[in-house]
Amino acid sequence: MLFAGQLSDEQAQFREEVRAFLAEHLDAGMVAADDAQRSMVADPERSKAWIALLRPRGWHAGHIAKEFGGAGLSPIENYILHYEMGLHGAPALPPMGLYYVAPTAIEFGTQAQRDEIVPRVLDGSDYWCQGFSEPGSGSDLASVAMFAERRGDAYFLNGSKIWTTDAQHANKIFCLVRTRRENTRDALSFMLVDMAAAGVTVRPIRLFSGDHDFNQVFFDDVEIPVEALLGEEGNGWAVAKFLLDIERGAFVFGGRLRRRFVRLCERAQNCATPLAGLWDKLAQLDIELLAYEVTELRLGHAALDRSNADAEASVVKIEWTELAQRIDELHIAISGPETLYADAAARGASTRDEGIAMPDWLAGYFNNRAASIYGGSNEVQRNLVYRALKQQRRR
Amino acid sequence: MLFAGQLSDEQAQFREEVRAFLAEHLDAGMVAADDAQRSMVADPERSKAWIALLRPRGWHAGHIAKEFGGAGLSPIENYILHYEMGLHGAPALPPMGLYYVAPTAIEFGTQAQRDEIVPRVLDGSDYWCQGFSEPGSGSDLASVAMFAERRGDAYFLNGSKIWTTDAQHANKIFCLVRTRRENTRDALSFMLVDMAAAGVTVRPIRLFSGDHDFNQVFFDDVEIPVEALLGEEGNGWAVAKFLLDIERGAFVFGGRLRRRFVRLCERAQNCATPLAGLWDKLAQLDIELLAYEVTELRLGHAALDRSNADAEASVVKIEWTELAQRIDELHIAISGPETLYADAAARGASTRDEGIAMPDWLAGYFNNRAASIYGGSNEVQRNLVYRALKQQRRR
Amino acid sequence: MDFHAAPEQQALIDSAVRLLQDHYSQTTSNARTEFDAERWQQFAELGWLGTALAEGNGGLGLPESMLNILVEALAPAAMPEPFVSQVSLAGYLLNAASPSARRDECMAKWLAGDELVALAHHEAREQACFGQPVHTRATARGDELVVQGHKAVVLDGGRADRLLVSARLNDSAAMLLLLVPQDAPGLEVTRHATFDGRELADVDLNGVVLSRDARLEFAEPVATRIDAALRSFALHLAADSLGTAKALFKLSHEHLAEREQFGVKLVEFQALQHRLVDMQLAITRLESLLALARTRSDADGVSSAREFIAAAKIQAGVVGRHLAHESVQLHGAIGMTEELLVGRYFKRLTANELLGGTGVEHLRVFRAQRALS
Amino acid sequence: MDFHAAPEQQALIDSAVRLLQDHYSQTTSNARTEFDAERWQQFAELGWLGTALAEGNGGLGLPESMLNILVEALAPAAMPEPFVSQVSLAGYLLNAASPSARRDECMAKWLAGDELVALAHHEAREQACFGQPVHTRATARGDELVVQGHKAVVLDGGRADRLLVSARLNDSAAMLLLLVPQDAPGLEVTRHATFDGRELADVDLNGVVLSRDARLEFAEPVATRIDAALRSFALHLAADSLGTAKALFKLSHEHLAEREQFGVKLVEFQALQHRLVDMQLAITRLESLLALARTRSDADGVSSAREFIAAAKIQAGVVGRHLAHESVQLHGAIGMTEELLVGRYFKRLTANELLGGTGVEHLRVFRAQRALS
Repeated sequence: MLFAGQLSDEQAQFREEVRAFLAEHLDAGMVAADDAQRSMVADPERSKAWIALLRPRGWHAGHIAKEFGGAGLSPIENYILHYEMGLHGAPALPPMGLYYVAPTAIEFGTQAQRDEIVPRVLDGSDYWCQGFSEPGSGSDLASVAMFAERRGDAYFLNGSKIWTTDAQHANKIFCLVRTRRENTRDALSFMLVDMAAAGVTVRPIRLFSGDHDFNQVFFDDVEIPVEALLGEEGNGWAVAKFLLDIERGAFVFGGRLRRRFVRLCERAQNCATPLAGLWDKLAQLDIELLAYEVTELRLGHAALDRSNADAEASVVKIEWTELAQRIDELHIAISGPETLYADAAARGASTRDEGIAMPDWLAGYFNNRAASIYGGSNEVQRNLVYRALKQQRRR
Repeated sequence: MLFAGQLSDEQAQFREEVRAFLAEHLDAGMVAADDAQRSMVADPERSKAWIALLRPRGWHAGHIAKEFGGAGLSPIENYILHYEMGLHGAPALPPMGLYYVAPTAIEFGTQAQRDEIVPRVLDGSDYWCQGFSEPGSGSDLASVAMFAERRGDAYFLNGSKIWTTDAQHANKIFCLVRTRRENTRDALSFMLVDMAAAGVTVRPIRLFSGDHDFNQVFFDDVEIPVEALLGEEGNGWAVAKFLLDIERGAFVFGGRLRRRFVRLCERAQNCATPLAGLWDKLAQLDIELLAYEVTELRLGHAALDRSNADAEASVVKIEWTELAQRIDELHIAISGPETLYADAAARGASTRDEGIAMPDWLAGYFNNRAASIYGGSNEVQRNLVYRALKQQRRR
Repeated sequence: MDFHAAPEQQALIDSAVRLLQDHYSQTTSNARTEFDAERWQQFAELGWLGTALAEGNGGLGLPESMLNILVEALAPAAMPEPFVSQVSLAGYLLNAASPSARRDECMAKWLAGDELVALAHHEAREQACFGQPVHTRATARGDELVVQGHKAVVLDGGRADRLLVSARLNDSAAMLLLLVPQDAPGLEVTRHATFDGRELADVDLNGVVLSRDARLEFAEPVATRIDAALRSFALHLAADSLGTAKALFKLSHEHLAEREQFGVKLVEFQALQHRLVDMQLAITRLESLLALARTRSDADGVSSAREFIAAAKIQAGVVGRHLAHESVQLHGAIGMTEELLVGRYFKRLTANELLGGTGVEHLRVFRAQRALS
Repeated sequence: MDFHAAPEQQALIDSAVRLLQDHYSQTTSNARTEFDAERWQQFAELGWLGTALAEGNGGLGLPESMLNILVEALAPAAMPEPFVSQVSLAGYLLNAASPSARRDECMAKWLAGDELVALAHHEAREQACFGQPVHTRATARGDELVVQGHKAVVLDGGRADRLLVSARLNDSAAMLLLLVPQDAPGLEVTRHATFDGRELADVDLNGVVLSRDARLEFAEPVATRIDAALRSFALHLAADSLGTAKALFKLSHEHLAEREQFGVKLVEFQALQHRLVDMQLAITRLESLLALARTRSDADGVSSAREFIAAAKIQAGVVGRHLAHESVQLHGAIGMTEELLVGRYFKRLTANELLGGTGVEHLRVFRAQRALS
């Protein structure tokens, strides 16, 4: 709806192609399971099945150039693809390999690394997780303490990473580690580690919903070959920065948010209790969601070349997370005491949903409070936006 | 309503006495004029007429001991008196003389000063204004720059004070001035100045509503006798602090706020446009107003002996100003386009209302934005509340 | 009009705090979630179950406000024991009922902590609030009553020894309150554990046969008394939320004061200080509304105080969400885990909002009482 | 789908900025409040009055979005000249009317900046919105029409040379739009200056006699066209609010960056930085909604874009209040005075919210269009 009259003929045709594809391949059970999923992050099994369907067109890697096995879509096409997938309830794709590792390997990898890493991400052989945060370091990546000591042709890793999504499913992890004791940025390096290596252990961290999204990963004298370095030793900060920058433009939340809002309105329409005052709130949410959809498009996707793209990514992050949380909150208000009952049908929609019995909308509400924390808390995002405003003022 | 079943028999009887008095003496024209007043501060003429009616009982100075000419009411009685006056639309009383100067003179004045100052405040001979803020000093009183140079038996004042309410009506001003060049607190002194003294000039500062509440007062080598010092030279900070502390417990906003809310509801009930969603907002306001009424009573009046009274005064200040502003804001939403018309009848309800033609509720909305700025901005108040929370935590 | 805790109030608070320290100090949010019979016995021995019951009924005869203060003091436990629902629903109704052999026996066992009693009144999951129709029927058959119907959102319905079931007599509008033992033939109770460690049940009554003396008698209409019990429940839930919100505030302040980022204690950031202040202001608002609701409930009874209870319950929801959201946010990722009490309090606050009438429902009550329309 | 300003858009913006710098740079909020005929002539010469008028009608033939961008660029002037109301009400309707001697003459004078034209449509002060009944009657009498009725909230009604008066023909439902000269006998116009320097009027038509050719003809029903003009007005008011909000943001940021308290620049306080960020986020939201409303208005016409115009107008009210309140607060006492532009912008934003349908009204429209109930 957002695009009527706004798309070029080619873009409109592409959207039709996407819609036709979704109508044909997206089965109702898959959609229902995704809607009922309690966790915020992609389900490994369902996303695998969905990727298998997308792979013939390369749409599981729309942003990756054709020469590397992706579809090589333009930013707008990629946006259309992901907006439509989100709107129609397609399973979310696991981002670590597709969005982070593959493009970073293409940018920084040796030819040998590219040849090994990229195909294995695209064909699903490798499932990656991220090793950035450490206990006590929060959003302050420069304080990374995990140490990689060079002995001969190998590094030996000691330390631990925390808030690692999907470490229980992944066979690979990329880590920001310290290769020198100095507290400078060039003391950091970027390494690729096999989760099966001796000395790697995973401790689950349960959310207060009981669900299992995150882990702590311990490294006890884990030996890895020097070839596991991505980029030069001491260049880890640049690699990590590149990887984090990908986030802008890689994710499209508009379609998924719109879907959640539509489902919320359906629930409100079928609600037994009178909700007079809530419809005004729903209308205000709808308006802000419309605003978000345009913002996401113009800041995140139509404007990738802009100079203050960092701040714009922060704006998008703040806006989608806070909108999503407000949608979730209204869901509780609309559902009322029924929320106290566990909905048995909704359990186990993801292999990560192991928690306390409760309806999906409630678990979603709880788990999604993390949205404004992970990937740099919204407080940090506000600091970043302010930094850009300050620079703008000086110009 | 707040007190049903909560008052002692004596207190209940006192309230009946107040109500009977108001029913007898508060005439409708006076009330209508007060309701229509655009300015936030007391009207000199109307308050004078009202004080004349209160004086036989000493209720214009309920908080001042009988020996000094007041009514010597208990804090609760004083609260009841002012709550009821506010609720029934009695003219507000000008605070500078009654609430600030008289109690401060009683505390710090010599016998001669007490004898001269207090009766002249209570009988209305003197009308005081306040000289604390200076251009550029904001809420930071320690940075006061106005200098009083001692030459013989006199001080010579040079500098200026700003945001002085009612300087255009007052015949006296009390000032915090610097008597030594050092930047320490004991360089400050507290002085009482005659506005008629040579070298005093007043420049009106118009609000953007065009109304005239504030002034800048210039002192050009103004000569005052050493007897004009209240407290010792160098003791100005303590005197000023005492004076500002009086604010807590001296003001009762609950009754006035409740009156404004009731008038807002009446307006909503007589409104032509359908306001479905607004009634929920009115209900939420009513709830927070109830909370405020209790908070004002328990923090500001029933608990004067508490150790963190400063922070509690800040809580009261934040709460009443932000509530008042929300009431004003809803008034606009309820009145709609009618607000664009100036209501001729409402003009000139105070001698300070000189501004641009507009309805009283709109001018009130504009002028009342200052409520969260003056007397220490709400940002400063939040800093003060935090300081108390910090101390509480350490205990 | 004294807002300081009176000595007897302080004594009650102190004993609650001691119990919490001895038996409820947990560091993980999913610690004990099972009902502990020993604890319940202790509540009985301390006289807490009978706090607001008449002395003639074996209670302490204290005003509703004292019970409310106790509930607030116990809140940091986020306990699995159903103290709030038992004292305000079962306790309130047993106390209000006229003496009879059945009622006296039931109350004695309840007061001794030997038995639990659950109110089975609501009939639809989505409408667990005030003034909903009761379709359950009790048909007189000789000396017996035959009960047919369905109940929902029955707190403690599974673990209770007896249920207090509301029903219409024959086809009349008259409402009855019937004591039904858990093992009565034809009674089917489906237990549901709630996400915050409480327990509720759906109840089917398929021709449950009761003797006539299963009927509790009241000096006033039964519907009025049930309504009052629900108001009392709402009042105490608001106190539970206040105590929980205060506990969250304390945890959050401690966390910010201890944790460093970029070499600075988090609490030194002014933006976070102001957010703590806004949390405190919200708590102060709820404290004031609860003080008002307490005073008015003591003075005029919970039914007359319904508008003030509604105000407190609505604000408890608003403040509860505010404190829950901010506490998690200020804690960061660790606040999302089950390792801290934060999540446990979050869940408790969420459940409190859904029980005893939601904000939407109480706003309807409030607006009607205050003629805001 | 390019969100950067296109070259022709940028040219328009640049010329607006130049004019502001030359003629509107004021430091006191109550500077010039009188209509300046010279300025108006300049608008005409620059072609601005005809921005969205068809080329055949002497306009530039640019889309509605270009006019909207111009309005946003001119907003920092908070000008007393009634640019927004003239181009969106008078301009829109004259452009839409079928050619006729009367209309052509009127439009030529209007386009040349020699005459102003005001739409007199609303009939009650409190209901200046959409779909309100029109009671004004035009009765056919021979070759003439006799008009009887009352109009309210007529923007520019006092200073306009002619009024566009909506009326029902005889007792039918058919609506007419009549060109009424300011000096017509029986026309009584009561001027009111608004608090933000605009002008509106109440208008009485006491048997005003018009010749038949006073009637403007339209290819579509008159009511549809008037409704569209009101939507266009709302769209441009939202742009005026956006431009004003941006100007306030800039002033506030400058103020905080320059002003010191306790020896520190105010802008160094993190709490204030975050508040600036929240102001910027609000502006971004409004920018996005306006971008949407512009695109949809160009693509499908303002009537079809009504839900998006409603969204933009509602958000303009929300964002306008937010920016106005925060700007005053961040400026402190000086922000309350007439010495800065802050107050002037505050008043303009407040008036914008009240004109062209309030938030309450547009929310009704939005909910109906989006089936949110």
